[in-house]
Amino acid sequence: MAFDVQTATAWITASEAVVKANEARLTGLDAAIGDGDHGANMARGLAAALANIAEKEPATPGDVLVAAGRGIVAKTGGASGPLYGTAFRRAGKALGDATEATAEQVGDALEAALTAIKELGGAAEGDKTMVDGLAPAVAAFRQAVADGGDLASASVAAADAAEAGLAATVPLQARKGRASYLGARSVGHEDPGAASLALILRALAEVTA
Amino acid sequence: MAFDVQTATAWITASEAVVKANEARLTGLDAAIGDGDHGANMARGLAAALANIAEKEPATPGDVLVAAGRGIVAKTGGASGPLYGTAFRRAGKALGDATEATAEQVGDALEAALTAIKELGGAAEGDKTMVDGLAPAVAAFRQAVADGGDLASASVAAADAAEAGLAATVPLQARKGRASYLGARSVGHEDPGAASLALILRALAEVTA
Amino acid sequence: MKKLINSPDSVIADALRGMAAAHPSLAVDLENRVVSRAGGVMAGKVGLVSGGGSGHEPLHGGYVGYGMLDAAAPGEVYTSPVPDQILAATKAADHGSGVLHIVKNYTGDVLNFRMAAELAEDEDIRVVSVVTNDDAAVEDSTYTAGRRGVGGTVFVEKLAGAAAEEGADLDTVAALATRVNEATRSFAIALHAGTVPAAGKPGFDLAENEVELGVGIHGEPGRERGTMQPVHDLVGYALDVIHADRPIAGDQLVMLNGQGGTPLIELYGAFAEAVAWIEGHGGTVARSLVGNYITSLDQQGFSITVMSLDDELLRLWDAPVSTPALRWGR
Amino acid sequence: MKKLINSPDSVIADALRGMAAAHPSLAVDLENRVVSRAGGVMAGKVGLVSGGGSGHEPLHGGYVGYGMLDAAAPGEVYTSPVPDQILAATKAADHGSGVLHIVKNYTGDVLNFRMAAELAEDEDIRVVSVVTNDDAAVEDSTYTAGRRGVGGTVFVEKLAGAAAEEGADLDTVAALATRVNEATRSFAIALHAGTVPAAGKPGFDLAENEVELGVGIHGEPGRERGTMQPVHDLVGYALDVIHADRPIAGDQLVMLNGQGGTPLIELYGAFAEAVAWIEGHGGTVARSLVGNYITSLDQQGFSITVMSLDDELLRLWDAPVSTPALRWGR
Ligand SMILES: Nc1ncnc2c1ncn2[C@@H]1O[C@H](COP(=O)(O)OP(=O)(O)O)[C@@H](O)[C@H]1O
Ligand SMILES: Nc1ncnc2c1ncn2[C@@H]1O[C@H](COP(=O)(O)OP(=O)(O)O)[C@@H](O)[C@H]1O
Ligand SMILES: [Mg+2]
Ligand SMILES: [Mg+2]
Ligand SMILES: [Mg+2]
Ligand SMILES: [Mg+2]
Repeated sequence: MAFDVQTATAWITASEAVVKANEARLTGLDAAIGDGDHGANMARGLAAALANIAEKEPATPGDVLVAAGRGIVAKTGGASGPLYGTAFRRAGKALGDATEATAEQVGDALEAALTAIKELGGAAEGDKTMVDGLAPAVAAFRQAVADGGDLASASVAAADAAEAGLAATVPLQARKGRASYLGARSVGHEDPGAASLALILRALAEVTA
Repeated sequence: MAFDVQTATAWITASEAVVKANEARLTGLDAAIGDGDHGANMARGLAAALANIAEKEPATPGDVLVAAGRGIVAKTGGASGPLYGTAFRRAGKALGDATEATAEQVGDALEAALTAIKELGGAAEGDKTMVDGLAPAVAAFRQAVADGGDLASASVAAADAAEAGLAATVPLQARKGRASYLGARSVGHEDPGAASLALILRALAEVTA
Repeated sequence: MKKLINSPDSVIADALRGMAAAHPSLAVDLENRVVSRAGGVMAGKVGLVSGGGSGHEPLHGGYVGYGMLDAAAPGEVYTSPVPDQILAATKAADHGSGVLHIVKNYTGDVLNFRMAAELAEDEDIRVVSVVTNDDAAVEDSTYTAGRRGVGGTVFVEKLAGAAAEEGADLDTVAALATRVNEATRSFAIALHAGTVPAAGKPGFDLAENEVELGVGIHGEPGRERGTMQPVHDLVGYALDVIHADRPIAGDQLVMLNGQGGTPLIELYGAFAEAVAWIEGHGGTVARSLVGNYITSLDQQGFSITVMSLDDELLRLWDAPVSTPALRWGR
Repeated sequence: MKKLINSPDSVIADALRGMAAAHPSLAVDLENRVVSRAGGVMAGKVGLVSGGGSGHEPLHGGYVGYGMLDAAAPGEVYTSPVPDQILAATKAADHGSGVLHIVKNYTGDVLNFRMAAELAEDEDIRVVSVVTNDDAAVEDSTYTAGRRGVGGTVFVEKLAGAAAEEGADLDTVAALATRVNEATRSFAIALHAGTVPAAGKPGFDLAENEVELGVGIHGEPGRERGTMQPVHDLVGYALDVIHADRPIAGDQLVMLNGQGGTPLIELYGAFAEAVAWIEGHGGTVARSLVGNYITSLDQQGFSITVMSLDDELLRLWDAPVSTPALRWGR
């Protein structure tokens, strides 16, 4: 299967649904080491992404992601708004005007998203942020494609890696975002942004399956 | 036994002690239908009464009660400060400059206290106030004296009547003081002022026994 | 309940030290527990004194200053001040033209102020007392203690203060204060009771779906327990009671007051509902206050106080005032 | 936890309606969620914009007015506003001489304000941003998100606002804001967490003998959990941390701030302790604020913000200000 307008739209639709279903869990994670709004932020942001896609009726999968990103930036606020919003926007731009993106192109798009987040937020791997989910996911996706995998199997590899990355955030001490204010007390908890990221990449695996 | 400086002072001393011991109970009663300060008010007021007696070194039982009343007015505040303070002051004045007051004179003094409280606060019997303890207590005291009783037995009769009066406040709806704001919700609780009054008259019975 | 205090016994003394340090415009007599104006006052001005139990801050000490009170006598928490203390406040407020006592209608306040007034007259200070009783939650009757004085007291202090500053004599200021009280009604609803430091626990317990309707300002239970509702309905309930008691029509002065523990963002939301209700009933909110003006320690909930304005009252409301808690026009 | 709201989704919209009705001096754009000055502004004045998550009222909307902000952008509760909204506030604040963004140091605030600044420059509005980061509770380091902006933001808004009102240009106002931020330190202690309406329960749980030391303004846990102490010791702890970070000496501007749910009487008591501590260390409390100025909904606790004053800062502090929450001199 290729990554076209339908698949891209289905991805955002599925992401919105899974985040909404996990809103309380994400909020709980954020309450433990942050300010308890990550669930609400992501739910609001992805709903805005869907609304913007519906309004813009984008013709390419790239434009779907750009519309999603713009919707997220415009309505989310918080750290996750600019970070996720810019990530989707840059991913969309990376797809150019392909109507059916290849697995390799999707890998480039995920890489662009990672670069955007790192640039904007200044976080490196190990700082206990969404980067700790996305960086291994991008690597796993690319590896799967290099090993001859298709979009579906690469997406599963990415989702698996993101979930492993999420688990790996537990022992880390946060150095970016609100959790950093807790110092050593941030250890022992999953990072909320890494958790939402794992949900979103699992949604990608599901819509491309 | 006669009501002399020692007895009068012992009464205030015993009153202070019993109120202090019952401070939490009085506060609890006031919290239920008032503002939860009656215990603290009475403890503060009677401590001030003792301090003022110690300072003034009164020469007559009347002056002991006047000093107690002045101390209460000066330090208590709330409804109970002026009411109890004036009651003790008027009771003291009623004793004149007798150095040993008779049971009859003590009866007059209690009557003067009751009159002062009714005048000042405007409460009648049945309004669910300290009047509901004091009015039957004065009547019982006088009746006991008329029946040939001495100070000790009349004081016991007064204390018994005050306790019965306290119990009788439970089904009443308050018409004076803060409890009146609760309307029908004031029913079913002892009146805090009637409760402190019963303690104080029981202290009289004990020091005159 | 944890309290930010040293000990329940030192709460008032500590707070008065803090007020003295925070407000150079106030003279705080720590010994007599009197808060008065530090600056000079126009000789011959009628003096205004109020007081009552503490725990309602900024009432009353926060309203001492130009255009409002001359002196305040704060009692123990929720306990009226004592006569000697009120006398000291009265002396501090006397500029030779007599003193108005603004007394909230509680037995303790009324009696202690009455005793203080007698002491003041012994010292040749003429005192007139006005008792505020604006709480529409309480049934008024000559057989009872009558209504409580609550939020309307702030309006009385402001408007009588403005009249006194303009040079009105004692009887005129007292008559105005009476008129303000009569034109004013309040109603309060609590979500969670406040905690008196000496008691250490809330005055009453409410379940997650309960509110107390018609509470006073002393953490006492209300006239009935109700069900938790959206703020739209709670505000509507309060205004319905007030309106039934004294119809709300024409220009209104409205105070949407917090009880000490409710976030300001929620008070603004409640105020929006109050404005909608009043406009829906043909009235106009001409002036307003939104915030914590007469509190019950850390109690959660709100009260609404509504007064019908006429030209004189509006002018006096707009007149300059400069106190720690209310300040405009200078 | 009961909340005085219609629904968690309507909190901001309802509060903005209430603010609009309560303060004729404010223009409230309900659509864009921007609070700006209703009255005219001297043409050519540098515009001041701040904003951030809601729940900190009166910050920031309550500081819009003469001598402080030109516009504020309130986000969802504890969530920074979005770029378009900040852009709208920036436009409302632009009087032709550029706009200062006063941004509290949180990733979300910094990123959204940065995006808004880029959008504004596309529309030829020059924007300079100053990021406040006065919280001494947080270890500062280039490897982390750094310190939080907390109470010092109020001082920056007041002093930069006064400079802008005097006609200083954008770079001068920005330099002053930076200087104020650098001269300021804060520390906060919480007794009981506030409740975000959407969450419906307190952000953290504390036992009767516990406090959170070094909390921020978003209901987040502090840098460590401590034991409940008398206010004397809690205030001493906070000032010790601040003093170790930036010595307190000479004339100080001190804000003893409530977190929204602490009674004013307790804040005054805490302030008395702060004054005693500072004087005991040879400093002087030259100016002060005591009350709820930057809150965390109904959180119980306090923060202390301390700034070293010089002649210029003192003059700018005393300069007239007329906003819903701070008003003096006019
Ligand atoms: N500088 C950063 N770089 C990358 N991710 C970050 C950064 N700061 C925060 N995050 C991510 O954002 C998440 C929190 O998002 P959210 O709660 O929505 O925003 P806020 O922290 O403003 O309340 C964190 O769990 C973390 O994964
Ligand atoms: N008008 C009154 N006449 C007689 N007793 C009264 C009156 N008002 C109140 N009391 C008594 O005072 C008691 C309450 O005293 P206290 O709690 O110390 O003062 P406050 O009501 O001012 O808090 C009531 O229980 C009642 O017995
Ligand atoms: Mg968050
Ligand atoms: Mg009481
Ligand atoms: Mg009382
Ligand atoms: Mg947030």
